[in-house]
Amino acid sequence: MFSNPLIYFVVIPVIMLLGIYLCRNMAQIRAVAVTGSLALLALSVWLLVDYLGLRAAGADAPMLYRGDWTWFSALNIQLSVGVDGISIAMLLLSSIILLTGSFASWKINPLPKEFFLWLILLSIGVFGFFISIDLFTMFMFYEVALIPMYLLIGIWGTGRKEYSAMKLTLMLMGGSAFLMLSIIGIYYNGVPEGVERTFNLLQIAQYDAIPHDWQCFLFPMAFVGFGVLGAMFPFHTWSPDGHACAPTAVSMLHAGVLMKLGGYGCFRVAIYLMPYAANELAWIFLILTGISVVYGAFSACVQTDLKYINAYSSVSHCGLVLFAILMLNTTAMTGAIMQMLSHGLMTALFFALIGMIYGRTHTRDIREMGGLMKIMPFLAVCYMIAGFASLGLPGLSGFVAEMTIFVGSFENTNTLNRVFTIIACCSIVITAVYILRVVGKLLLGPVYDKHHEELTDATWWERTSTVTLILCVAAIGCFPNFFANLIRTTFSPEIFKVLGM
Amino acid sequence: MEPTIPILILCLPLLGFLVLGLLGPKMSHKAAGWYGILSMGATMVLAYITACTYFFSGAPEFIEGGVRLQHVVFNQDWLNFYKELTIRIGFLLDPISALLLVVITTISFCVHLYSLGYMEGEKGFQRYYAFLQLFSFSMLGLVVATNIFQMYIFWELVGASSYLLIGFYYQRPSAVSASKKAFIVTRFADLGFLIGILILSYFTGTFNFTDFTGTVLANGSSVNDLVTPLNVVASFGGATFMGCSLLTWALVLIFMGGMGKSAMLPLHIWLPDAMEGPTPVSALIHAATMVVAGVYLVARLFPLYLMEEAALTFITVVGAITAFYAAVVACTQIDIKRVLAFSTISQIAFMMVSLGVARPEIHEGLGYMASMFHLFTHAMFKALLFLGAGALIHAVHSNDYTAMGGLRKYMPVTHITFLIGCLAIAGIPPFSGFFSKDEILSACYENSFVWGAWMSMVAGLTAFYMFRLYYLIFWWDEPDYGHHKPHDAPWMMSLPLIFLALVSCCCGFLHFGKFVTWNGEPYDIHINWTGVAIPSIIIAVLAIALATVMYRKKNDLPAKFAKASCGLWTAAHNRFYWDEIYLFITHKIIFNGICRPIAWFDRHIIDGTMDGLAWCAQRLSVTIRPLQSGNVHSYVYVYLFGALLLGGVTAAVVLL
Amino acid sequence: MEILYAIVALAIIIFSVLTVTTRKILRSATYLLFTLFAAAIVYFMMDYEFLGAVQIAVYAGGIVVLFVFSILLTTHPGSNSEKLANRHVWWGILAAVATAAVTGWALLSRCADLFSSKPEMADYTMQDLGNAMLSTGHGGYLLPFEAVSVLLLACIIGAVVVARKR
Amino acid sequence: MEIKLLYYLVPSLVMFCCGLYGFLTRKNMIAMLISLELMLNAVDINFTVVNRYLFPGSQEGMIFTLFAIAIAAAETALAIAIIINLYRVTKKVDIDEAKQLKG
Repeated sequence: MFSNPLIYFVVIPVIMLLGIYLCRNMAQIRAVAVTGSLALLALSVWLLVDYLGLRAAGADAPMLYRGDWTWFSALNIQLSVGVDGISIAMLLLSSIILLTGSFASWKINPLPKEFFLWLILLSIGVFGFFISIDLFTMFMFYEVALIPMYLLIGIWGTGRKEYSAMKLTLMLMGGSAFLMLSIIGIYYNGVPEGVERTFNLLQIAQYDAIPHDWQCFLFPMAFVGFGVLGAMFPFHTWSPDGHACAPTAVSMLHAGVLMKLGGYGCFRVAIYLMPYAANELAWIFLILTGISVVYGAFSACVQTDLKYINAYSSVSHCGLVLFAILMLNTTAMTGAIMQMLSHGLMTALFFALIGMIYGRTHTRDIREMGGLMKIMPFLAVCYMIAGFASLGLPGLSGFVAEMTIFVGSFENTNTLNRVFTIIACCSIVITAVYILRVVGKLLLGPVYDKHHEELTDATWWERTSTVTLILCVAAIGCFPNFFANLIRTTFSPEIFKVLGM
Repeated sequence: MEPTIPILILCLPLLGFLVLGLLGPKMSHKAAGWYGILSMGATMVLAYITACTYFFSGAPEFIEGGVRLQHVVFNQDWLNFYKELTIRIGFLLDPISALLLVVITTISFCVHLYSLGYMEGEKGFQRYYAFLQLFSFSMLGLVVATNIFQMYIFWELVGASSYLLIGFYYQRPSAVSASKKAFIVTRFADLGFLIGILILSYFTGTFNFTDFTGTVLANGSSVNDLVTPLNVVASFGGATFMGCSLLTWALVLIFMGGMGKSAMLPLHIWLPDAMEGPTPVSALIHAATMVVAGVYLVARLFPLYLMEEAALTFITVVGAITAFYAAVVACTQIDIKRVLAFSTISQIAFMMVSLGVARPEIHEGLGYMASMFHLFTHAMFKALLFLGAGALIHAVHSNDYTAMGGLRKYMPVTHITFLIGCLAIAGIPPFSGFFSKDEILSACYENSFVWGAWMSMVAGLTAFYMFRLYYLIFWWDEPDYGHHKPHDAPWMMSLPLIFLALVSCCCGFLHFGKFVTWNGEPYDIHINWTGVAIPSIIIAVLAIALATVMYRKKNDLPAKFAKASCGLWTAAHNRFYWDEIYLFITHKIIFNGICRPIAWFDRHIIDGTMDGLAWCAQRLSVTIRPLQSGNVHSYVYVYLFGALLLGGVTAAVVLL
Repeated sequence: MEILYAIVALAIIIFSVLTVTTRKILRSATYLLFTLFAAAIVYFMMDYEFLGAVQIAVYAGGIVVLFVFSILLTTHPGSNSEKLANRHVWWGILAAVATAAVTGWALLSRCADLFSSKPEMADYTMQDLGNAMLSTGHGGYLLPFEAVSVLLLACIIGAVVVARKR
Repeated sequence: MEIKLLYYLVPSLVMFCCGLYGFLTRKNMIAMLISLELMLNAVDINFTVVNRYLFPGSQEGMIFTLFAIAIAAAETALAIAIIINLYRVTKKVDIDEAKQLKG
């Protein structure tokens, strides 16, 4: 079992948990958190390199590094692991954000030890989700990722934290109820007569035995279940409140990684396993996600709380992810994954910066701030870069992702898809409006509050955190083909049946 | 051609941006400035070498049988979508890109040099140079684009660097809002551009310009089967949308991007406000280079536009209206930079009209050549005018002509160079503007008399407002300058002025038709003295004479005239209330009419529904809580009732 | 036998009615004792001697004594239990009659079995019972036996904990 | 006259209904417990009688009754402990006093 490298994505956080449990002071906690996340980052980079090597050497299985270990034989539940390019990209994203999140919560107060314990428990869920290919195990890790969120927001949050934490948890739990239902449905219908039932994604996809009516019933369940986490309209309202109240590192992880679980699940479970229903019912969700793209952007235009602006922009961007997934063609789906990466990085950057600004000014209301460029140039420049990434400036990650999505979506000859593509395109203008509004009000212009003039610029750990994220954003923006090729292999008609329809 | 020099042309400014941006704060002003100037100078030399090689070497990859070819120097895959649809970063060399390379690097170099004096001691000096380098990089990348998506990429980058430079004085709220406006308006236009690209690329299956325009590549092959624009038309298969063919839609939408960048009528409002940036920036970006990107875009796709008369007509109409509108408004502005800004809009509209009226059957596509010619001369004399205005502003510390007057005595160099600029733009021979404008008017008259007459009128207005400005600055009445009399600028500011003035004087004599034509075939310029040139000179002279009468000495003629115009003057002074209309649309309709209701809807309806569900669950639990009263008797009764009911039902089922 | 049956049946009916109708709680416990004795006699008549003995020992000997003690502990001697509200009585009678009706109908619907007579039964010795209690498999009750013993233990501890003086 | 199965069932039914009536009408918890015992006993009688008449070959009914008696004893002991404890707090043994599960 321990010869499989993937298992260490769960083992390392468990060791981190143990280490943090034994820690006595803040310095030790930081050391454990940073070392552990660096180890995870190193592991994911190594995995990426090794994976590319294997692929270059001609490995053509849909998933590599496969491993299965039964843990409940009565229902044939296994801990099955395996990754493809997309999972590796997601693992890389998660470890980067965990690392930067650790830096961002350098001075977390109170109860630092408990905070990191829950944070790392959450990351176990995330990593476990991305490596598993057994539906049940996947679901289990998904729940592991959700629950710590409640405590992290409820205890370390700000503002109406109890309300937000409760709302977030209940809505996501509601989503996972649908999900559970669909997973059970898939389990009972996923194999032909006389074959042992299985939760294994690859086997179910291979059998392709889910009857048509069942697909039409289960697909919406699964899609809505994951869509809630992916902030799909109209199930997105946990996102603004939740993000606004969460502490910095949690916002980063949540918007950066956890919301990606939604998009990832949508294609990996809903579309991958139920191609016929996906083909038939995609239009319903296309309309919803299309609305979410524009709606989130418009809502962000009038918010005054920095975190609310960013939360609504996440609704818009994550809407674009689901939107592109539903286009059901290689290009758009590749774009969706790139958008997931891009949005994960830049929204983490945003939330980190907002946390840093809030830590200094003690307000997040843009009406009460102004001219921060003069006071804290480093943070302001980083914020501007994040803003540019968000509004899709070429050379940063947002542009390549959005363009791939738009070109891919337009490839679809269906009139409805075309119309919604054009509507979604409009979001690039609205995004520019709200980003520049914030930048203009918050960073530029005269200093609003004279007390702010004494504030200091970023400390070294804050610089580390932001620079890492900016470098990643720029890397995707400058060398998109590398990432696109990593992702594209998965979306071939041989693997995704729906693409051939 | 070896790709080394082209790569260096793109990389030097990018490197300059990175070095100045990252290390700038540690550099001294002088070091940063000279680094920027040297980097740009090197780029300029390399661009000259490239252009000269292209035009004069006569190598078979550039010219074949007298026809100039498009040459792809290098083309690197950047992002592959599907099939042939790949974004590449490349370097396309053809007459117009070579021309623009020269123009951009020259003006950029002048501006770099000039800024050393103009921006002296400003806070953020290194940042300024870094942004200039970024802009130069983006603009160069734009003009050498081998495919329409590369163009879009750099188009966006140009917009962003323009945003950064307009908002250079970031603590000034007006600069911040101007930069925001510029970015958002052009972004809106880019939306059209993007959709146009999507439509075009979907049907043709390619992004490459060489495929669209059907020019045969040097090695005799093309990437696709689509070798002529006719095939592009064929690939659309006659698809129509709302009565127009989809190709027309695509082309018009792409032109919309051009309208945004080139400030054509409904989307022109950002350009006057963009004058909030430092004046050299206005000279570089908002007069000479970026704003002609729209013209360049249409010129790049010209063979495709020829396939759709409707799109060309649209361009002509938009251009003609804009030219007239901007000229009228320019007559009434007080801020000298705004006068120049509106004059820029008007001149770019000239180029657009010229492209719009160009047809291959009329004088071998004279309009195309004329447009590019005017682009070239205009870049020179308008940069000259802006830099001159910068020197004036530097001297009197105000943008308004009311603070100036009689300056010819104090600033002779600026006076002479400014006058040359004015003569050039007014179209007085032998200055360069005469030649290019004459070609444009010829092209218009060849197409139809209406356009010709209309544009001649606009040309007259041009001469009038430029000389109005000239007289108001250098003659009119001398205000009280106090102890610090204005004086000429230092040498690094004067040198670019003199250089550009010289270029404006003599570049009209270039045989432009030898270099730039729509299909690469050289063509001889004939000046139609009797039909077009003489009348237009007469119009210009008359306009200048009128300006002389009205503005040479201080008098009350202008005030009377303004009063007599029954509101026209006020309306023009307020730019015909376009800004107010936009403010109404954005604030009242979009902001208050869409965004706020959506935010309200989200907070109250959607969120309210979710909270309502929670409330219902709570109410339900409160309602059914009394059932769990702790009263054993009630439990027993309920239980008994259930049991008996079950028994009763069983009985009924069995009995019946 | 028939006479014995008549006495037992009458005792059961009369004493159970008296148990629930008397207003003095101590009397109620006493009538319960008689009912339980009657039930024990039924077990003897069914040839389940051991069961009858258990009934007398545990119920009559243990539980009723427990009742009496608790009654003495919690009520003042001689006091009547509360007067029952008419409404309650009528609801109770209604429920009882309805139950009797439904159950009676259930009985009658199986009338074929109801009138079967008592068959012969092989003698069931204590040894058989002991074997059944301590064996597993079919006819073995080791698991419930153990479960009950654990339950009893738990009850003892629980009773001690609950009733303990603080 | 032979004693039929029904003859035993009728008294036990009466006993059960009396128990039910008592349980429903009494407020004194001890009286309720007594009624409960009545019902339990009625059921026990049914088990044994039916076992004896219909399935003389097997002893499940009897053993079940045995267990039922044991459990009833345990249950009564616990219930009386609770009642006495409650009495200590409220000085009453009425069921109305015991609506809340805290002292």
